[in-house]
Order: sequence, then C-alpha cells, then structure tokens
Amino acid sequence: MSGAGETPAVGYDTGELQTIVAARSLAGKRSCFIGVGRPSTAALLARMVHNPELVLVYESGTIGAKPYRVPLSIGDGELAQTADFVVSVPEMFNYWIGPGQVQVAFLGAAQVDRHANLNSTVIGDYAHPKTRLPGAGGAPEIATGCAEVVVIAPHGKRTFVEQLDFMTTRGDHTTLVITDLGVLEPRGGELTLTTLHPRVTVEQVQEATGWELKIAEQLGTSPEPAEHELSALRELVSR
Amino acid sequence: MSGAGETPAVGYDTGELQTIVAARSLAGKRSCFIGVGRPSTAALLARMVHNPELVLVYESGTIGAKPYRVPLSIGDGELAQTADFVVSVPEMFNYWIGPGQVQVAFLGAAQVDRHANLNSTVIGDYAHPKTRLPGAGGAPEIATGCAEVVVIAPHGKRTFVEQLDFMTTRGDHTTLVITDLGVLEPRGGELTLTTLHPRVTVEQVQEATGWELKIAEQLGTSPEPAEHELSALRELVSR
Amino acid sequence: MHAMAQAVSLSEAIAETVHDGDSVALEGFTHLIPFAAGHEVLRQGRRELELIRMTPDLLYDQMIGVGAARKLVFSYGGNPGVGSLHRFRDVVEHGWPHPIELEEHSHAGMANRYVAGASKLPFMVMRGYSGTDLVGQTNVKAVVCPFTGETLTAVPALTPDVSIVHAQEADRDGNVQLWGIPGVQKEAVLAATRSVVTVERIVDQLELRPGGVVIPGWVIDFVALAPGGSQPSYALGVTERDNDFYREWDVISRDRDQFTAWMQANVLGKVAA
Amino acid sequence: MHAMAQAVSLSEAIAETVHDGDSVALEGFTHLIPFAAGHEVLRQGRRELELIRMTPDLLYDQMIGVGAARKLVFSYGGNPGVGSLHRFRDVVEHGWPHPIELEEHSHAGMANRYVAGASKLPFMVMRGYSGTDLVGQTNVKAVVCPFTGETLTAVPALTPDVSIVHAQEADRDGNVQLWGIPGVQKEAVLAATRSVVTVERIVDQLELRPGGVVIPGWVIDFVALAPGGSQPSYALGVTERDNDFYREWDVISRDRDQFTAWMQANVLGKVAA
Repeated sequence: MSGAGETPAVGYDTGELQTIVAARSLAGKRSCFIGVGRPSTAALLARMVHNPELVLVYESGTIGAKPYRVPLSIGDGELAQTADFVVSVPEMFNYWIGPGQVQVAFLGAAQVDRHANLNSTVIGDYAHPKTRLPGAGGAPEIATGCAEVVVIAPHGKRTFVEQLDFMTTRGDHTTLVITDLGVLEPRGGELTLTTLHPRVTVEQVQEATGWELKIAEQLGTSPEPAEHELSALRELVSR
Repeated sequence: MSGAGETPAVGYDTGELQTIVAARSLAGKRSCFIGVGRPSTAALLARMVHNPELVLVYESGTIGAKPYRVPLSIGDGELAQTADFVVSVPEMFNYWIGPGQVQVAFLGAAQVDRHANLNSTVIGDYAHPKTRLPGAGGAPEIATGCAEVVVIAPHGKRTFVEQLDFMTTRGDHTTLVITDLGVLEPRGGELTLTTLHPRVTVEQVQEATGWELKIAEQLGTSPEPAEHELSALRELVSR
Repeated sequence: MHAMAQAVSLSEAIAETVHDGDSVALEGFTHLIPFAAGHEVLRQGRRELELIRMTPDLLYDQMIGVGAARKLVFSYGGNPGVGSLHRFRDVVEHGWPHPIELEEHSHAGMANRYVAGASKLPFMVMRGYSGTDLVGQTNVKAVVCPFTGETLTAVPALTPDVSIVHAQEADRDGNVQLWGIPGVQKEAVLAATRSVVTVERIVDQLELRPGGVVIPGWVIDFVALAPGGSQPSYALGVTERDNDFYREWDVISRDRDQFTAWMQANVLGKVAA
Repeated sequence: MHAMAQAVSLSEAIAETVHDGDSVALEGFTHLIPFAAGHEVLRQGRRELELIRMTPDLLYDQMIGVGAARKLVFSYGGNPGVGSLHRFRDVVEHGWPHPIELEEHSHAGMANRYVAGASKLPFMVMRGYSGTDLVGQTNVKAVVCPFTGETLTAVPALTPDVSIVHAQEADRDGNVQLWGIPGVQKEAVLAATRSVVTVERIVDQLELRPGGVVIPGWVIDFVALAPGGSQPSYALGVTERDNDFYREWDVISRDRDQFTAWMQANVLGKVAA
C-alpha cells in the first residue's frame, strides 16, 4: 500500500511505525471516524500522505474536519472551524454513525480479546474496580455502525487478554488490529496474526498476547516506513 | 379584552368580525401556532393590535416569523426571512409542537362535532368519498401538543355536524371555537355557546348547528370591533 | 457506501435512478420543491410509481394526473392557501386516470418515518394517531414504553428507492447546501437507497450560511444543475415563490382536458434541460 | 409554559434553580462547558446532587471531588486527550470523599435520552448496548419493533430538574445563540424542568450565524452574563480552549490535598461573579 520502492527510513520507533501502518490502512477510504491520540495522528497523516480527500469525523459533531495540528481533544476549536459542517451529538449518532454513513472507525481500548471485543470501562470488578477507566463514550455504537473498525492498541499481555474484565464494545465489525508489533485480522471469527512489523518475530507477538494466538499461514511483513512517511509524521507532531 | 371604551366600527362583515375576535383571543399569549387563511390573518392582526411580542410558529419550521403580508402558504419566503430561527420539520414536531412548547394553536376544519373533534380528511365514506379534503397535515399532533386550541370555522350545518364523516383530529385541548356567529367553549366535555356576536340570536346559532346546542346560562356578547381593530385588519389584508 | 456524487445532466440523473415501479420521494416543504426533476420523471415516461411526499402540492397533482402513480404516501394533499388539488381529488373521487392506492399519515408521522429511515431504524416512536380514524387507514402500530407502560405510536421507517430534492447550491465535489425552510430533505436523502439533488448553481466552494443545511456529496448519488428547478415553488435567495401560478393551477387543473393540454404544452412536450 | 427568560446575576440564577438533591445537567460537549455556573453551584454549597453529563470532564471531577454528588449519570469520564479524571477514579475506586452511585451509558444512549426528554416522550429507540456488559450496569430495556420483530434498545428519557449550558450570546429578551460544536445543549434545556444559560455577552439583537443554534428565551428560565464562563473549555470565536490547563489538571487532581487546596484557592474561596 505504501513503502515499496520508496526510500526506507531509519531510526524510527515502534509507535511511529504503528501510526504509519494505521495511516496506510486509510488509503482509498472515503471517511474515517477518529478519537484522540494515535488514531487522530494516523488519520491526519493519511490525509497528508495517502488520501488528501479523506473525510475525518469526530464524535463531537465535526464532519470533514481538516485540523492542521493533532488536536488534544475531539472538540478543539480548530475541528469546528475547519469542518465541512458541524452537527449536534444526537444527529452525529443517529444519522451518521448508527446508519453506517462513516466507512471506517479507528478505536483504542485498554483490553482486547481474541474476538476483538474491547474493554474501556474498568480493570477488575465493575463494583470495586482496580482501575476505573473513562467508559464507553461513543465506542459501542461506532463499532457496530461503521462497516470497518480498526483497533489501534499497544501489544502486551495487559492489553491482549484471554478474558475481558468488562465488555464495553463488540468486535463484530473489526477488520484490523494494528499494534506496535504487527497486524491481526479476524479469520474464522478469531483474531489471527497476519503481518509482522519489520524485525519482529512470531514468538515476540505470542509472548505479548494473553491467549494462544492464531498465526496466518501466509505471514506478511509491514513495509518499512518510507522516508516521506516518517518525515511527514514527525513534521505533523511537531506542529 | 378589547373593544370596550373604544370607538365602535360600523359596516364590517361577519368574516372580519370573526378574525377580530380570534385576534383578541391572543392577547397575553406567548406563542401561537398558525396555518394559512383566516388563522394567519388573525394572528398577524393580534401582533399589530394586541400583542406585538406574540411568537408566530408555522409548521414549515419558522419560529418567530414576522410577516408583513398575510402569507399565501405556510412556507412563503418571508416567513423564513423574518423568523427568529428556522428548524427542520422533524424538529418542529418533535421538540416544539409535541412537547407543548407552543402555547396556542389556531386550527380550521371542514367538520366540527360537539366535542370539538375535527374532520379535514373526507366528506362521505373514506374509500369512496364525496369530497376528498387535503387530510391531516400537522393538525392531529398540534391539537394534542398545544395546551390551548382555538378552532376557527364558518358556522353552518355542513360544518357543525352531529357525526363527523372522519375523525382527523381530537378535540381534547380545544378551549375556544370562534365562528362568524359567536364563540363556543367546552363545558362539561361538550361545546357550549358562551358568546354571541353583535346582533346574532341564539336561534340563528342553533339553526346553523347540526346538533342540539348547549347554551351557557350567562351568555355574553362579543364587543363590537373597534375602529382601530377594523382599520388595522383592512390595512393588513390590503398589503 | 456511496462514491462521491456525480455531477450529470438532469435527464441522466433521472434515467440512472428512477425506474418503473420504484418508490420515489420528491421532498421540499413548500420551499425547494423539485419540480424540474419531477417533470423529467414524467418526460421519461415512468409509471407505477409509489409517490411519497408529505405535501403532494402541485407537483404530485401533475404526476398523479398524468397517471404516473400506483400509490400515494402523504400527509396533506392540498394547494396551500388556495384549496383543493383537483387531480388528486379526481383520482380519489373518480379514479381518473386510474385508481391509486392511498397511504395517509399526519405530518408528524411522516417526519418521524423519514427520521427512522435516515437513522436506519425500523421505526420511530411518537405520540399521535390514537383516537383518530387515521389509525384504520394507515400503517402505524402501538408500542408500549418498557419503562412507564404508556402506549405510544410506532411509525415504520420510510426508505424510498429514490429521494430527489432541490437545493440552492453544490460545490464541484457534489457537496450540497440549502437554506431557508429545510423541511425533511436531509432525512429524505439519508433514508433513500439512491438520491438525486438538483441545484440552482454550482460553486467552487460552499460558504456556510446561517441556517444552512449541508448534505455531503458522499451520501448523494447524482447532483444535477437545474436553475429555477423548484419553480413555481422557490429557492430562498435565488427565486421567488410564484403565488400567482399556485392560484392559476386551481383553474388549469380543474378540468381534465385543460390539465392534459397544459401538461403536454408545458411539461411533456418540452425538451429535457 | 415559561415566561421569557430573566437576565439575572449568575449567583441569583443558581440560587433560584439548583437545590440540594436535584438532578442537574451541565452540558457542553468539550466546547462551551459551563464552568462558572458549576463553580457557583459549589460555592452555594449544594450537596446530594444527581450530576448528569455525557462527558464529566474537569468540571464534574471538581464537583465530585468536593463531595457535591450523590449520583453520576454519564457516558465518558476521562480528561480528553490527557487521561484519567483522578477525582472520578478516586470516588469510584476508593469512595473518597464518599461513595456515589454510578449510572453509565454510551454517548449514543445519553444523546437519545436527551432527545426523548426534549420530545417529552418516555423513551427513544436505538441500536446499541445489546451484547455488552453495559446492559447489566445501566438503565435500558429491550423493545420489539412492531413491524419487523427486531429487538432494539429503549433508553429512558432524561428530564433533569435543572439544565445549565453556556453560549456565546443572548439578546435582551433572553434569546440565546451558540455556534461551533453544539453538543446536546438544546436538548438538555428543552428536557429540563428549569434552565439556566450563561453567556459571554448580551447583544441588542441576535444575528444568525452559520451553524448557529438558537434557544428562544421563552424556553429558558434564567440567562446570566458570565464572560469567560466556559474556561478552561472555550466559546468558539470568543475564548480559546486552555489545553495547558487540561494537562495541569492531571497533576493538580492526582493528590487529594493538592486538589482540595486548589479548589479552595480558585473556586470555593472566590467571590461569585
């Protein structure tokens, strides 16, 4: 999708790679629903490098936002000022997200299970949690409304768990899980390692996953970040 | 409410009187929902003479419209141009009319029964009507959403009928029925003649009503149109 | 998932989207009624249509009168401020030119049916219909609130095969903006399987207006330029409502032969824009 | 039926509308969060509140942290883009300063609950919740579509005793206009029994803006001038979001004593505007 035939970059970190791989997944897509943090960075990078026409949708109500900087919140003023149009929160969920008018969603989570179900509510017991997380927000309906859901999460046993402490969001529509080690895709209803990032081994990924991970027979390797991808990303985050 | 102590007008017609009486009923009201024709004329007259702050609401979505001329349709451009704000039709019915945010509604009808139920659908049998009328429009939900409903209709046996051919709109919220002969009000669940227009007799009203009409013990008389009411009305319709 | 709206001629947009037997909603609440598009549907000879529209108005009087409709789904069939729609009355009262099926609602019901369609929900809940004779002549059901036990009314989603609306302007990517009375046009487009928006003008870039409603090009199939395309209705700020014609229609449409001659001379016999 | 909104001081508006034990919604989705009004509620010493808000944000972290809440009804309790709300975590994880009840929803659920409240309907229908663990921790029920037989989710109406929102401007009759991200503010005001709108400025006449949302004075109880009243959130075109403070809050709020001192110095010990 990118990288091939380009000058490969050197000296990037795994977070940068993860962002770049996520951005590549938006090539050719019409519209993407994004939250804050890495998903937002990846989607802005996609608009810079792969897909200048990509329509960015934030749950705050801004449709077609074109932020110059990575916004801190999903409601920063720049999002409203640069949007094609802005709608109320009820309209956002009822007319745009629920009916599937937004093609792709980028979501994060504290825990992911083998069916790509997500937990963003609590670590531990709901009534007496070890860690209270922010909660559902827009994720449950975004995950069932959008046709394609891309989960972006750090790969480790605390995140990729055998059993969620709380099932906040269903994984039925998940098409990709992009981590800092590789890419998982649903195959036969279960997340399967299909792509390794450069220099990552299957054993490393299995070690960072809380269940016995299915491995695809044809295991791909993510193309190295191209120089122009990495420089665009760094320029973006420095703004 | 008006007229008393004013110079009485001479040489008006019964339609003008009906409009003037309807306009007086809007003194002290916050907001009024209106359709086209006489109700619209009466509400504009009310803003000229009795209640300059009256908020006019048309089902087309215009809230706080201030038309200079009596509009031909409920969607004339002047209504949108002069409105405090304009909303979509779903918002009009769901947020403004249904919850009772609009205080008074003016409605017309082809048939009215003794409970102030209205027919604006068909004369004759529904499947094979003698006369097909326009139908419900906004009336049914306006009539149950607004706290006070004022029906404005010509007084005759074709209109004031023993039995509606079709019950389009429920009369539960009706507070006044203003005709060209007098005013009816619900008393004990049944429309009762409470006010006669000048020089109209009870017998005339009974003759023009298709059921045995209840007559209030204390029967009032509508004040004659004041000169300033009639001149304002004539100036309004001449615009 | 739609591709970006294609800007095409009106005749191409209609030919690509409207087929015999389709359910078709041409919306616009008094304002922005898509007359030019409706006339093109007639010129292309479409028949057996299920015509959906809150306020049939003159346009559906014309479409019904030439025999294009199999069914009418509506909530107010009058000539606003003037009186009857004579072709609508004639088809209901005398079956001319051929009988059609009626499905009749209130405005609140129709509006919520479009909301359900736009939301891709099978129904919406509302208060209304109950205790009226409309219940027996329409398509609503009771639904009980699971919290309070109150019985409310459920109206089924409207999901037209095609929705057609008119707007003041589109940009070169097919993003549309309309302003003034917005009616149910956004909902109609979002609820439909296919959609056409006719516009007064194409601009380089939409400049958002007070009260402006944007419908993005990626939920529209075709955008077609049709200046004056809502006349005798109007496009606020561009054209004016031809109230005189609304009154004249009362005369033209009263008589079958006069109506037929008028349609031949002014609609059917004209060349597509 | 409301009388026209009265323009009063913020302290009077809060004193007239917010009482101990009330259910109170202070809305504003990232944008236009009514901080000044919330701080005034705290200065007036209100307790046992049922605090309703889609995104509790820093304001509810503060209100929960000083012990004003009996219950929190919400859908996302985080510091947007920064991380945790530490006072919210502390009350849930350790019951400090005292345990509170949680009622937790999704954004779509909360938004539709406000829609139901604004529409004076007992519930709204949506797709969501089913198949998640949220069902067991919240207040939703199943409802069956009477047309298709599909099982959907019913969410109950939100009808706060008081809703408080912030807007850019009001005119002298208390008509309010806000623009930028409109969130659920209109719905929150329409759903409430009593309402307060704080504004950046009073103008002679509202001039409608692109994206402007008008809330007429006749559905508002009190309008109060509160320039900068949504800081560290913002009012588009008037103030800027203080992203640095959102980051600082992560430090201030981590420690109970530091939080308490900060609140005393910056909120509770200040004189009402």
